[in-house]
Amino acid sequence: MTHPYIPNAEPGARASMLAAIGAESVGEFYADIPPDLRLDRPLDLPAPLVAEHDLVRHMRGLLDRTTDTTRALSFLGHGCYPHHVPAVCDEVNSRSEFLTAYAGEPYEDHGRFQALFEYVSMMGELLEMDVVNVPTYDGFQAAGTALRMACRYTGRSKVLVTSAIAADKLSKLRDFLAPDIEIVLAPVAGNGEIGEVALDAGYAAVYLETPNVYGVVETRGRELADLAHAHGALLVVGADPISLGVLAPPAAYGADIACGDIQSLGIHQNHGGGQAGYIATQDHEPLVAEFPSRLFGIAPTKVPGEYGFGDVFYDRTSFALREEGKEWVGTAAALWGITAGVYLALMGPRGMREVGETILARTRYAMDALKAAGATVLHEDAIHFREFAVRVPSAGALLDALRARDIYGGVPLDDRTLLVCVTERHSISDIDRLATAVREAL
Amino acid sequence: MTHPYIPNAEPGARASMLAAIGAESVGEFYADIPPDLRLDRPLDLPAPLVAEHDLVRHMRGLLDRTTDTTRALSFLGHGCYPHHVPAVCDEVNSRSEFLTAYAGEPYEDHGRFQALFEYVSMMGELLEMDVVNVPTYDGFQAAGTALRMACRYTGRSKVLVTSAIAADKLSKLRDFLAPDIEIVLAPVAGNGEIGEVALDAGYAAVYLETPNVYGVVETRGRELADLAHAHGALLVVGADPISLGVLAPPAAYGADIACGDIQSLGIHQNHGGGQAGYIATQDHEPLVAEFPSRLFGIAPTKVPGEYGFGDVFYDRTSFALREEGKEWVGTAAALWGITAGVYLALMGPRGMREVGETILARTRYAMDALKAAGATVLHEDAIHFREFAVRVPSAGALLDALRARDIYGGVPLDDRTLLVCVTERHSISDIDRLATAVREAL
Amino acid sequence: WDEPIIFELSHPGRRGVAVPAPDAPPVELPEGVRRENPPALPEMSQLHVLRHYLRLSQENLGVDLNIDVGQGTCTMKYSPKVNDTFANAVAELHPLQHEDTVQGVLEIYWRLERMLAEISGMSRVSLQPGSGSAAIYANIAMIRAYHAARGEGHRDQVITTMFSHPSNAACAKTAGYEVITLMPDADGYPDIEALRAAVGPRTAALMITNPEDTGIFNPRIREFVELVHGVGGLACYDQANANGILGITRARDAGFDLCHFNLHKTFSTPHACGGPAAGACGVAPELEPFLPGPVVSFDGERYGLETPERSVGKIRPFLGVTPNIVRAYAWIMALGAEGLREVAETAVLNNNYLMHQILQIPGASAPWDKRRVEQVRYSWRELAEETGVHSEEIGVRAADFGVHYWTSHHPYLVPEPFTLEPTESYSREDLDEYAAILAHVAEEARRDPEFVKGAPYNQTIHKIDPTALDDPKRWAPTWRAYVRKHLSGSGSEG
Amino acid sequence: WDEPIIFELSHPGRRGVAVPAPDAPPVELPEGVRRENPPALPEMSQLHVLRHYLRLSQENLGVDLNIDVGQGTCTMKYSPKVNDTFANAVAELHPLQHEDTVQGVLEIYWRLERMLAEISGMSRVSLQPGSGSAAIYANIAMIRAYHAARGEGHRDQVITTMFSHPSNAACAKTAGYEVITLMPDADGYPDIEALRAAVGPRTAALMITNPEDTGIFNPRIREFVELVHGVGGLACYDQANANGILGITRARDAGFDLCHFNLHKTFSTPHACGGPAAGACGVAPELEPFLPGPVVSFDGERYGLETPERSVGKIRPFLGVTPNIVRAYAWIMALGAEGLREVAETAVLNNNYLMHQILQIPGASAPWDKRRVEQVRYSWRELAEETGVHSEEIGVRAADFGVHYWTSHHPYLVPEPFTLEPTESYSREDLDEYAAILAHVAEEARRDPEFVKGAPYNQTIHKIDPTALDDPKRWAPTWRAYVRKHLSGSGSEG
Repeated sequence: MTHPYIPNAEPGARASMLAAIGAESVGEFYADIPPDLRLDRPLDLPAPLVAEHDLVRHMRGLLDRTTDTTRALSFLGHGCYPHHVPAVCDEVNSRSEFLTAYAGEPYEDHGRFQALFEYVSMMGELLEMDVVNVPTYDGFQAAGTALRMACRYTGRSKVLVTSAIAADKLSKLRDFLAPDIEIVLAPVAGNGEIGEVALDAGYAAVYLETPNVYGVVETRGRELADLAHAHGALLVVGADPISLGVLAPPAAYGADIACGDIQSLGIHQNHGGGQAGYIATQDHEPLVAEFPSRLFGIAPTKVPGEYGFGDVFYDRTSFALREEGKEWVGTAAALWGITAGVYLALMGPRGMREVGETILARTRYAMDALKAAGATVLHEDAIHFREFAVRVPSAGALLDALRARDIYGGVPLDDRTLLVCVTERHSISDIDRLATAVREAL
Repeated sequence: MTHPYIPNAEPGARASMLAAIGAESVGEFYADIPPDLRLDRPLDLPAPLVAEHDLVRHMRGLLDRTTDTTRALSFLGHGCYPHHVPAVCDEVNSRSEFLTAYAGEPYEDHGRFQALFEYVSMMGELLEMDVVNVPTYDGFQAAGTALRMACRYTGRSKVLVTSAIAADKLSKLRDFLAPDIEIVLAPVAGNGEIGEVALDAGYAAVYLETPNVYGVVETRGRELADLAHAHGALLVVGADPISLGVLAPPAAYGADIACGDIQSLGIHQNHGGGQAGYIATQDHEPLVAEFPSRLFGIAPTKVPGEYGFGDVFYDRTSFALREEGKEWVGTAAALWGITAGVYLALMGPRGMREVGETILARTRYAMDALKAAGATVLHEDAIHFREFAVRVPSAGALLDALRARDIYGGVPLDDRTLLVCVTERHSISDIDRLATAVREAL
Repeated sequence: WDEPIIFELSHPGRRGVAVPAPDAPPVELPEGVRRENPPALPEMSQLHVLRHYLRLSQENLGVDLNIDVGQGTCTMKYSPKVNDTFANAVAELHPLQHEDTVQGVLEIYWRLERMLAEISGMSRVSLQPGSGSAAIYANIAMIRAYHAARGEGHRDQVITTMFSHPSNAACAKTAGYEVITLMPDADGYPDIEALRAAVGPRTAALMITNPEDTGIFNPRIREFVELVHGVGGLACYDQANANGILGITRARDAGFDLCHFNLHKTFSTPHACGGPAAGACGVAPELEPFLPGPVVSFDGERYGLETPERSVGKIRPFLGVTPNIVRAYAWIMALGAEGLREVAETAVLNNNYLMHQILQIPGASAPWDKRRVEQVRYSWRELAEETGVHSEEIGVRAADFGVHYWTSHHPYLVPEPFTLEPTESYSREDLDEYAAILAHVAEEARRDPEFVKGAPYNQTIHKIDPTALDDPKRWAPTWRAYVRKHLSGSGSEG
Repeated sequence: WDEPIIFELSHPGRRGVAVPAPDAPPVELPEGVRRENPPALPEMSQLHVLRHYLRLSQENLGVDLNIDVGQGTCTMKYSPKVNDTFANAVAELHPLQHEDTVQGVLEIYWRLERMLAEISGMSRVSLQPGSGSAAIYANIAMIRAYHAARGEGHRDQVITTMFSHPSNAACAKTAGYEVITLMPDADGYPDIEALRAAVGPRTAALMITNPEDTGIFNPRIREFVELVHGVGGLACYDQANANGILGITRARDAGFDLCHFNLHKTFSTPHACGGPAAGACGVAPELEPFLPGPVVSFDGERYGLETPERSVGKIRPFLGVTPNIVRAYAWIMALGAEGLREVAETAVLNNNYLMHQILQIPGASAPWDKRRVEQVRYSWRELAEETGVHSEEIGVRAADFGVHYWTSHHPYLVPEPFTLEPTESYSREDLDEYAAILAHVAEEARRDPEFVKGAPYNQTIHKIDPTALDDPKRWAPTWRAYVRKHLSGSGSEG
């Protein structure tokens, strides 16, 4: 039987093509593979499910053995967030034309270029910065690259990194910066913000996040920018764009590079497969030169008034220069960039402000509710956006008890600390349900 | 707040448009509605869920209170069938361009015309008939119209209808043919096929179905065609197209009109919303003239070799002639026609034969299994396609017991008779599971 | 794309999807029952089927793609994408599942019924019909059953108006009625004197739209209803054009006994190339026993199904077009009472604004100097007289600019008609762009009529020769007919 | 469509989606923390956002729409639609859910890992990397950790070849290595003498593709591996070009210590305009302790997560790009061992058939007279010399006919290159059509070179002036930069 995915496996087509080429068998084309490298048996794989229905049954059997966050009440965040995804976002990113395209030219893939240009442009408005990359893999990669950019730009090899950062992200930074860049950790103050820091002329950058790993909004951005600049270093800020309808963008307090993950902008949690990273700077040529990612720009065509798009300053990249380019560039997360653009266009300035207000208010409500339920809320006086940490006798025991009530209560940061995430998807009654369950379980 | 669905509700737009028209308020445009007809209060409707997420939560709350046929093992058929729907069918019919289009001209909606022309053409191949309508509502309507066509064509007003037909369908036929056409019911023979029939010159048509309501394949088609023709009547056959890869098409044994429902061709059960009707004849002008539905045909354009499409013989329709047209035509089920076309193109001749063979074999297997489990299988010696009836002590009690095991065991035809449906979606182990449960429950 | 007919893409031996193997003993079929020749369906791999249809989809417009104000009477509006996700959630429900397993869907039916009852003022609503025309037919079936139940089966006439949808006339005829059609009077209203002359003991019902397809609201509608009631007839309201009057005026308040809505028009379910759609029949208490069955019942705790006592039976299989019921319900829930009124007012504002723009185009007119509610039937009479270019030709040329329009139903009482209904979904800029395109084409017609007549220039195909479509010797309603008549050389008719 | 930039469609006050109201007391933010000026995002209704992006989508190609054999090295193949439905089923899973609640997904990871281990001959596989380049980076990170763990941190050189993907060089450089690049010898193979000269005590690893992007399989690959092993280095196989050798030959059988696959190439996950993608790193036993964490474990009953002892840490957040893991798994399950071999053989047959057709076009050549596996880097050198038309220009003109191609990575060692990889998804007719289009354009180039250089003619836009994109004074990587530099009149650089 000819497989539905392989038209020319049909024996007649195969024979006629061989005849046209003048070959006896497909084996001839493999003549360069030495016999001792040939696999002399079929691969040992499960029997195929060629009938689509059989495959569907098999996959459904596997996928049904999961309980997702629409079937439980989830307060899990810590880098992947349950925001509402407007249906139009899914509609656009599931269009065959976008989903199955790759790397065409600005002509036949005009739509991709325009959609990505619009994405970076809307991010630019949100960030108040003029240069934003076509998405890199994720916020981890974005932070690593932002710090490498700062080092290349300043010619220095030491960075000060907030310790109010996810352990996994720090692991990635350590690996990624390992060969030549030293990471110095800045302490966390009692209020949950970055603590006192001391710089010297060896530092390329200060890196902080807001909201940070504890959901705390940093309030000393301007001070840290001034401090960094006074030492010839850059301020690099990791910021979640969904907060920027209400929180000041890093550029407003002097950050030189902003970076982060855009998963919160209209992209499902996808079991962690929805991450995509942004990096942004002002339009300062020497800093722009350090971007490894592709940058899309608008350009005139030979018809007056018509816009086209293309790569800005392509010769920075490893596509152009191999190891002489900046880091590397490959297939990263462009479709999520298009999706985030759709999200920002749907939300507009009002939607972004409102979602921020709602999250701020509900986060505070949840902190109060869990405190009343008997948990110890950490950094209670700080401003929290979307996340906060609570101290409990046993994080594992509490989570198990909550899970028995179909509640995913939070991400354990350690044996006694739980990170709780609240978004615009969580109604007041959802939060009350959590608080009640926590009270009962503690 | 401006509603996301109503751009010009934005007060600025509204004011500027009123100014452009020279009107003071929207109220002016309603001046023709007399005051005593005006509703003097707001409609009493539930508070709106303007935020998309709030709507999603509300709808999910309702829709979660259902248990569909992927979460239970369903043997329900009786006019709506659980066949496998290839993913490509859903992909095509969810394309915005098809889903939201309506009734454009053959130029800007060339794709719709071509897709529907291809659908009727593929149905024509399956049916071995030259004329197939753009889908009408459902198989009920198709049968009603087919019989009206036969009456108009012959100038007679009496039809012989098999009583091996679903009660609801007969109810529809009675209502639809009521004013001027007499329905005479033909008996069912002991083997489940249509019984002995006697005709006279008053009959416009003999109507039979294959497989019929009991899943029995009629084997005397040729004989009945000859009989009908001998009395100047037409043979009208209701046939499910999914059977026609293995069963002879009605035209092959002399049927004049074929009709039925195409839901089985790549369309989900949709809680009964996936029905669509086909009617087919040979290319015999006087009979073609009796179609009320639109017929799409291929036509040359002013560029040699180029195809276009358009309405064939439009002046038959009520769109053209109001009450002087044939019955009526309106918005029916075109998208399901396109979908069925995709299905037929995916399946091809081999797929249609194979799905038929698989259904035949599994139906027989299920009959044997249920017999072994203690049920009395009706019409056991007949050829069954997809459905068969069993006699049990209490259909209701058995169904309740099966439902407690997450099995939807069948459709009760009466207190003691259950109609069981088996398709290519039911594996042998599914059938064994049913048989085991039946044995335990009986 | 220059996409071939799908049969031309076939290659023997290929396939697009595989089928589960029987894994049970095969069944022997007797001669004459087994199909002899395999059907000549295309044989294609999956990607090639997909590509073909994706290309065809790109050769189609749709509300989502163009400024779709030109399909007047059709109420082309935005069908929210989120509602499609709800519709997809019922894809795998079987209509005959036990009621206990579909409580959520039954509740949606129940709640939507109550909403539409409130919007129309009627007491009960059937959501079974598959479209507006099917709902019209259902209403007529109920009218027939009602009169029959009262021993008044002799009433054999249905009165309708020329600017009501043709299905009112055609359904009445199909149901066995003689049809009397009221023509418009000099003011564009259905002629009330003609109605006075028509009503009598044979009158079964009046089937009327208001506003009619001209967009003109008939202020004497209650008089029409009373005239029919006066002779024992029923009054049935075709509310296909309800979009401009939601929350403003209600069918029952004007005395109607029955009405219907098109859920795919007013209530936003997608038009789907012409269905599946959905209709809703609202009735006054005296007609409740005749509703198509089943209807949803609610005992305060549990939803169930029941068939009214003297039900006309089935209009279509099962309960209704559930995916569209779900969509319509979600749409109303997203808007509420205030939102529906904003829909109506904005649709009317958009229509009057567009009319203001269109009437500035030389050669365009809107017959009868009346106010319009949610649509307008315009005329290119002047332009056609001046240039010889017909309305249809202008519409085809407009398609070259990415928009289109529909002329109107036959007969063309308004000469050289085109019917625009901008609904609430379009922005001012959309309306300006649309009017500008028509103004441009009208100008082209004046400058170079033959050029406009030769359109389209910018579409997948060029101007069609329609003569073959009405000639039995040449028409080809299927590819096999085409092959037989035009490619095989025999040319004989089957 | 002539679709404006989205900012031009904005109208103050409109919105595309509404947000749940806070319904809890608002939070006060201190000055400097609260945003002062609202971001200048577009304000549009939902339909208008949708319409804009649908129109843009129609201005894009994709595997599903065109004969996408022109993106050589990218393995453009059919990504089955049914697999998207499986991917969508994990949309609402959170990556840090308790293992008990995601057993089905962990099982898919586990099973896919075992399959890829069998396909490559390696012992364990990490599915964490987000793409092929990220997998290359992960492999280098493991190599670095491996040598460090053995006290051989002094090894600071990585050897690669010019026809391997640039990420091999760039990732090695990023990881701190000196990069040595082997050039092709006269036969088109990487120069083994150069390798001999390069290896030594500083050699950390060889990073090599085979077949290289030329489509030529290096028959001495085992010798390459052995040379590197001989000096204590590791051999790492970039299997981006595995599509033609599935089930034919395996990485481990040639002695490699590490390898990676691009799941979005060989294993059919969609390219998504350039990601999200997925990569898989396979390793031999001695490298298992260094795998990125976590990996999935299985105790015979339950699936869990564990981090290898000396793990290099995270390559990306969480476990991996799960939607693509699910797709790749489903794709292999639909094919099985026999199917994968058919994929390979058909891809190779298609490639050799297409090469046969292309080489009949005057002016086209395939440098080095060698057999090709699954792709070919061709050259228009002759045609360019004759006509002055460059390969890029021919590719742009081909787009006017609905297809396109990619030239190759820099540097253009093959002059005027174009790289075609027809994969198993395309039919003979597709290949014939593609070759016919190139033949036609080549003929055009001969007849009227300026015409071809002026292309495109049939696309949304016309030929771009690229100079503005490399000039810091004029480049505009965002709309705000464009407004500032080109529309506001100030023209100053920020």
